[in-house]
Amino acid sequence: MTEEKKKASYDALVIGGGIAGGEAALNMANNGFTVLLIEKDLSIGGKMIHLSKVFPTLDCSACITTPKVSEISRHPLITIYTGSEVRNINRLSDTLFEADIIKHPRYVTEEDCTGCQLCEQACPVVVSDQYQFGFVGRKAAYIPFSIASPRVAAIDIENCTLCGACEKACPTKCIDFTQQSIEYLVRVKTVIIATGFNLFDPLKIPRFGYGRYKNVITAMEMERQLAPTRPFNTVLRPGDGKVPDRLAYVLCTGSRDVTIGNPICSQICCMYSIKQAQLLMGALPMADVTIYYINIRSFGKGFEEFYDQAKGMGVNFVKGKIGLISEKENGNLILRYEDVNANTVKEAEHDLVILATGVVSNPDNASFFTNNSLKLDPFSFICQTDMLASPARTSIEGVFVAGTASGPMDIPDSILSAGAASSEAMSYIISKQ
Amino acid sequence: MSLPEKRNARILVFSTEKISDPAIDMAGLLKLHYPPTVYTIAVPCSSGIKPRWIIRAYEKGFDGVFIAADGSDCTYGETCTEKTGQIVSRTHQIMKEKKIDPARLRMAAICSVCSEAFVKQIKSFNQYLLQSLSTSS
Amino acid sequence: MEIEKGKTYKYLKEKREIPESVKENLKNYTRIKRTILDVLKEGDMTVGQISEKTGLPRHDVLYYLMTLAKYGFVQTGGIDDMDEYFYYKIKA
Amino acid sequence: MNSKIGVYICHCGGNISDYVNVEEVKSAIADEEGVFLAKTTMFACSDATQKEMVEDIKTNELDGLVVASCSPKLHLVTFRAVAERAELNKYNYVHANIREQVSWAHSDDKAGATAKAIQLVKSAIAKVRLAHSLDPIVIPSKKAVAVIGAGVAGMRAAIELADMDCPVTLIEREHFVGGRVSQWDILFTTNQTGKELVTRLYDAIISRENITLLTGAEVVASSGSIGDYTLRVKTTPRYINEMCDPGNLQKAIDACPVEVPDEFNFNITARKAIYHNFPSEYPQYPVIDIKNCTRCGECEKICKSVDFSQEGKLVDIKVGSILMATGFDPYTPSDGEFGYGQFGNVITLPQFKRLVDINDATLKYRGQVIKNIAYIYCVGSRQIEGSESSTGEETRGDGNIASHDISGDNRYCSRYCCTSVIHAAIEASRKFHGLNNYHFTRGIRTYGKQELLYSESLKNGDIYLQSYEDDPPVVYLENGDTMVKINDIMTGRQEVSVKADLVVLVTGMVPRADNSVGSLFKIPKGRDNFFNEIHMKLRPVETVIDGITIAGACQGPKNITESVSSALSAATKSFSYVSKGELELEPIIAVIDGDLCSWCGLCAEACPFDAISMVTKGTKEIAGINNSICKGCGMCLPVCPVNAINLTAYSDRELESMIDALAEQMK
Amino acid sequence: MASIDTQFGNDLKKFGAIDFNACYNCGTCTAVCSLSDEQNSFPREMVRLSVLGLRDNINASLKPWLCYYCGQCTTHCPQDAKPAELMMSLRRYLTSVYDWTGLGRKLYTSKVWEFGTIIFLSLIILALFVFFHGPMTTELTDQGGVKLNTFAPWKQVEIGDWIMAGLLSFFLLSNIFNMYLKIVRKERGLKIPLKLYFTELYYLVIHFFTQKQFSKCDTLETKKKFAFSSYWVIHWFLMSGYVIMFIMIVFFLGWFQTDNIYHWTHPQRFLGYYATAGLTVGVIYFFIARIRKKDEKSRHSHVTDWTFLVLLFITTITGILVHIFRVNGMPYPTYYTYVIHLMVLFPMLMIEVPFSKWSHLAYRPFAIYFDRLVQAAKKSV
Repeated sequence: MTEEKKKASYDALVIGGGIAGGEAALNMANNGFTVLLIEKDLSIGGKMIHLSKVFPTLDCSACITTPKVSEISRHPLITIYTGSEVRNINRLSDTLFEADIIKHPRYVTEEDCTGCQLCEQACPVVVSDQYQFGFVGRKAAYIPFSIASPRVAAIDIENCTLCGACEKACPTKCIDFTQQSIEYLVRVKTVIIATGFNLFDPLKIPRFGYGRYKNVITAMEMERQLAPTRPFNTVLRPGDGKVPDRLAYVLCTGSRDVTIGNPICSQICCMYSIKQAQLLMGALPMADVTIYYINIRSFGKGFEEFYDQAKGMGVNFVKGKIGLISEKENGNLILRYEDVNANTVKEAEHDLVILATGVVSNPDNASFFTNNSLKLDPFSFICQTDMLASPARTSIEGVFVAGTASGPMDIPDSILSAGAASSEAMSYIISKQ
Repeated sequence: MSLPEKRNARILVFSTEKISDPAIDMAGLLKLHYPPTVYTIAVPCSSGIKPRWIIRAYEKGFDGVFIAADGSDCTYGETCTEKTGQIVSRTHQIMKEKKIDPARLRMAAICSVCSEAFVKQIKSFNQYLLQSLSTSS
Repeated sequence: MEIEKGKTYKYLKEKREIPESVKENLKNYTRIKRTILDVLKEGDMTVGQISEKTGLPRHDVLYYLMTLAKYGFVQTGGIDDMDEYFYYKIKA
Repeated sequence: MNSKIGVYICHCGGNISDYVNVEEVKSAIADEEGVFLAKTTMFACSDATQKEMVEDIKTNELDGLVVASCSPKLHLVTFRAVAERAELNKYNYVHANIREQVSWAHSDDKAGATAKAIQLVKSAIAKVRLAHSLDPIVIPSKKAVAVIGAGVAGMRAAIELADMDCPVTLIEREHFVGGRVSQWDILFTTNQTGKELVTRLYDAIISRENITLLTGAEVVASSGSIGDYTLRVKTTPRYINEMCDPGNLQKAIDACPVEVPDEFNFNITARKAIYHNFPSEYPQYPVIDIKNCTRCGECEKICKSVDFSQEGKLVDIKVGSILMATGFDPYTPSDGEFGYGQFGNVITLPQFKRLVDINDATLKYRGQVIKNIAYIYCVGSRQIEGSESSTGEETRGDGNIASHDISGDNRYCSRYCCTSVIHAAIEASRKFHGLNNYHFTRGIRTYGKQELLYSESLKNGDIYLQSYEDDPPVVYLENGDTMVKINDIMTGRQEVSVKADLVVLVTGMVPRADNSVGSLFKIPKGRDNFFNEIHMKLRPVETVIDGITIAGACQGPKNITESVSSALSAATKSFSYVSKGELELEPIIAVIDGDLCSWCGLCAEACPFDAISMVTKGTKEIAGINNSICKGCGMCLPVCPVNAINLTAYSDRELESMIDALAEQMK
Repeated sequence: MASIDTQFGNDLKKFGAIDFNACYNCGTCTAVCSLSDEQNSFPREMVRLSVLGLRDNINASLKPWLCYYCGQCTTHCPQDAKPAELMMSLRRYLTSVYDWTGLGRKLYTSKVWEFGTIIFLSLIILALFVFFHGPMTTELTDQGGVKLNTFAPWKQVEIGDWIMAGLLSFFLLSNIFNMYLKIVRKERGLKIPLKLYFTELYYLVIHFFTQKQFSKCDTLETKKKFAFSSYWVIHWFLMSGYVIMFIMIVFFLGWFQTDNIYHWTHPQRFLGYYATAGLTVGVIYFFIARIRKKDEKSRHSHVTDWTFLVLLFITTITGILVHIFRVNGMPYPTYYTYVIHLMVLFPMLMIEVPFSKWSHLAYRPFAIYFDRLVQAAKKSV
């Protein structure tokens, strides 16, 4: 890396390469602005690229995401740093920010890697695959996942034994253990934060037994099982590989709940649970799927019809939140709940329980700015300071927010919000000129 | 029992550049094998395939033609599936007239990550073609 | 310092201590892989059967089986009479 | 016909060459017609090889390039760039995928893989032989956007476009801007009122020189396509020249003898034929409602700026793109639906909001003081088609029981109403003390942070009851009192009742009843009759009509924030159509053979984009392709009975030569 | 058809209910309750009835008496609607509903009435002693103890006890009869065979003495630590001490209020110590718990909770002091403390047993008994 490249200028810095950040970057680049896109993970595409199908149209998520992702990565005006983090952003003047960015070593020269996976075959180390939620293993030299972008190998240095097998196997000699972190000082006119959300950690609700009971999983874990690039090649319960036939969804896990500090509704869990239920009915025609809910929130375009469709397919909807989950010897689970319709407490046995975990804020949000403070809402989402007239505006002039960094949102709303953020960023740059 | 002359049927696949061709690519990526006598031509949209191209393939010696259609993911509009279906039925008509077994043309919607579905379809199509070839010869 | 391309691991090996846990993990995986493949030589088995033979917890058996399947050592066979558990076998 | 073709076959470091004998491939194709040079390379994509290719093309004056390597999804763009660097038109390059579709897919059969690779490369050579140089289609695009509808979405989009240095014409059918938002009092999440928000936006609009605001204006005709639309706009005069003295204006209004229901207040009050909606209404000139005016001349006597001589005008506006933000209508309950139009104290949510706004110390409706309010949810939303009154005993006959037959078929959820009514109830309770709010719901949907509002309302003591769609609440009369009863599922389906001074029907959003402008542009509608986007996630603000974007509630129910987000997105999209003053389109389009075509219209029917129309060529009527609309999908090709249509780069000759090449060894 | 009554909620707030309006009916509270079962599911139903103000349903419900306040429902309530505290206040409310005199309601909802009644009853005792006490002799018994029976002859005190016990029984039993009418007779058309009244009596007795339902009232946390709840052990200790003491005072006063000083293994002293220990440990435990507010069940205290604890505490302390002064031969302290003891004891019993907190000792087992009756009768039909 040469000195001058470490100091570069762009029109916009987009933090987060998920679907919102990508859309915002693309919008700006398509209108002639240069964009630097920073992604913490090894691949862009965010959470969406890992999903199975998306409601309410049931089109395949990867099919929507991958063309978009390749459009982003090929765009001449977009520069992407994956495996990189923004350490801080300093306002230099009214129209100029300076961002300190660190790119962590991948130990692979991205430009030379052809994605042939020979290093992966050669690597002897197997560790749990974070992209499959530990359902299978992966190598320490690996391509993150088959539709990753860039589709380039990386070395998991924490788990590497430095045996050199990958390096010997690599035909392009692109593996480079001498790589070190690179720091960039980048000057930009505007910043779009699209850092997305985290999923609620169900370990915080011990009475649901997540972590203790192997057959209690999160919906994101089920999402992987249903995706085309799934870990088991079919749906199996992780406790013992049984094909499940009585599945239960526990809605509002970590949402609408003051006891864990998140009183707001996550907005997406009802719909993704209904979607998964429909997909499960397709994948396991003999299975019963029950959704335990407080209120079904199918509010968006085509959502109510989608909910009706699930009812028509035989998905069982029970009004009542799950109170307790306990495990039987055979790995089945007993769910205790009040059937509000029947006005009585009941117990039901299921062989796989899926916790519909909610949306919580990404703690990175607050950490970027040194000489400006970014206002957050009580739930640590980024505060929209002029929510009605300028929904992407934040407490710092020239800094905009896109997607779920400002609160729970589904994919269409995230994309619209990214459109709003890029629009406001562009008009900001133009009007400041 | 004599060994059949060819072990696999020759199949021409019409794929679409944005949807089904990536799925066929991914089949390779996942090392899902299918007969190497399967050749792919990618076009923008499956509803733009002319019946004469398909007939040409039979005339030139292909045993089967498979249309890997866009299905509902088509970026050119919802009518794609319906129109591709019409092409298939029209071609079937011509095939009947030309005394070509209509079952030698198949179509299935292949989404951009439906690699397994593609391989499954091709394998079963290959089986069918081999069978019908051996019975007809 | 000029580092020979293709042998850069040696360079890092001098600078970086490999944690015991990483070495342990490698040994562990190699051992379990052998154990499971040995057991499967006796015939096709379900997760439960492998678990009984090896003493590994069922969820671990599933994890290793799926990993072995991913890297081409094992494949999924038929399903049992109750349509509950798949059999797994060594990949031909 | 290209005859100096260079072919490069990639080893991909073994990924290909381990299974495909690349040298065999090379020798097999080296003698193909037109092949000038054939090479194998370790990595075709490497910088060194790319430079080598450029050198080769330039020194040998190659006219065609074939690269056989990995999937074109990875490197099509790379090698197109190589061709362009060597000053070879990028469409003279053809890619053969021999990794994903050969070496990897057939790693179990090396001989088969090699054979397949040879055929694929030959087929690519066959195609490149026939390839032509193509240039992108460039059409001029006028840097101006028309925004139709000056509600909050339209106003916000107009401001955004103006700030991006793009001239905007903002066209509003009404005489006042602000749309629905101007009718609302305090808005959720900010403590701003709707009027304040509209005022802010209006001030922003008039301070921008590149926005032309037309009120009382309607688009009556449209022609052209993306980059070059012409809209014919008809304006209705206000009949007032300028603002007269406020005192005089009030006198003029008082003097007007005509009284008509005030639509601004959803007809719960009346207004005169000369009117404005509220004192700070924008534009601040009042207007004369000429349809209801009797021309008595009373106002003219008082206010000098009244001018009945004003006439409507027709203006033509030229723009490159159109942004539709025409909004929604609140659902109007049918007669007798939950007592609407049958009992005197049954009103809709919009009427209730106006009622709260216009009342001061005490909440009164038709002279009655209101204490107990029953809100009935999902009126006009989440309807099940054809489901009639489920409890047979209740008929409309005795007049004491409102039938609640749900005859509509708005199956969708209107999304905004739960939050809106809860917010209205909270605000009403804050303004008028001692109200009791009873919510007859179908399950509360205060999604996201709006949940906090529901919690607040519960803590305030509002009562929530719930039924399912098959057992809705019933409004009836008992001893002269209006009662609402429900089998509450949260109380074991016990039947409970409330005496209500006022029944508020929480009506949802429906598409605009008068949607002539949508029909004018032929914007497709979804199952719910709102305008339909191309793809909810990929292209959420674009319509299949190129150059026309949609924003706000004309696309489906949305709250203000969501409307504005979509308006800003649409503004970006519309801007990108016009920002460069021209549009570059892919040259892969349908081409008509004028000799064969005799215009049957089948191709025009098949085209999903309306790109084909009849043109006359000399004396003959033939099909004409609008190059700026055609997307090159090819849907028109197979329907032509005389095979008069071909797609550039996918012509019969090209396709058939490829098929022939693939089939070469079969006979 | 029932009519919604929002006033009920405001009324209930006077009995200590808070925040229950926040309930959004998810049912978590019912699901985490270890006492809730398919026949009797609570507390959500009670929260719901309270929000809607369906008095008739509430007045006829046994469910508040089946709850022993482990606090799990409140701990896990996602809306922080404090269902456990609502159940507690419903018990207070129902106590006042069963009480036909109307005094119960006044004592719960008005501090003036509560403290006025205590002072009034104390003054009666004081007056009785001022006018009728025996000689305040300083002469000691042979064993060196105070001659308490000279100052306050047990026969006369016993007469007072009997009058008090009669009053208590009258009020309590008539209230229980009122409860019976509201609950059992509410089931219109249900004929209860006379035999059942006797066969099901078993449940009344067993639940009165063991409070075994209470032992099942567990939090998820204590469940892990103990086989039964520690809270139940202490409460049972307190309850048994109280019952023993009550029986000794009312029925065996001559034996209990003796001038003799027995060896500590003598039943009179042993039982006395046991009862005192139960009362002391219990009272101090609950005092500390209510001050620390660490457990859910101790977090919210109605004014009557404190009054009761303070009265019980003073009674216990003065009782202990009377004993110490008496055996150590300190006549005047014995007499004065004795008077104070009765001045606190009398109002406490008069208020708490039929009209307030202590009535739950009777209402709970009766609730179970009535429930059994109704269930058994339904089964036999």
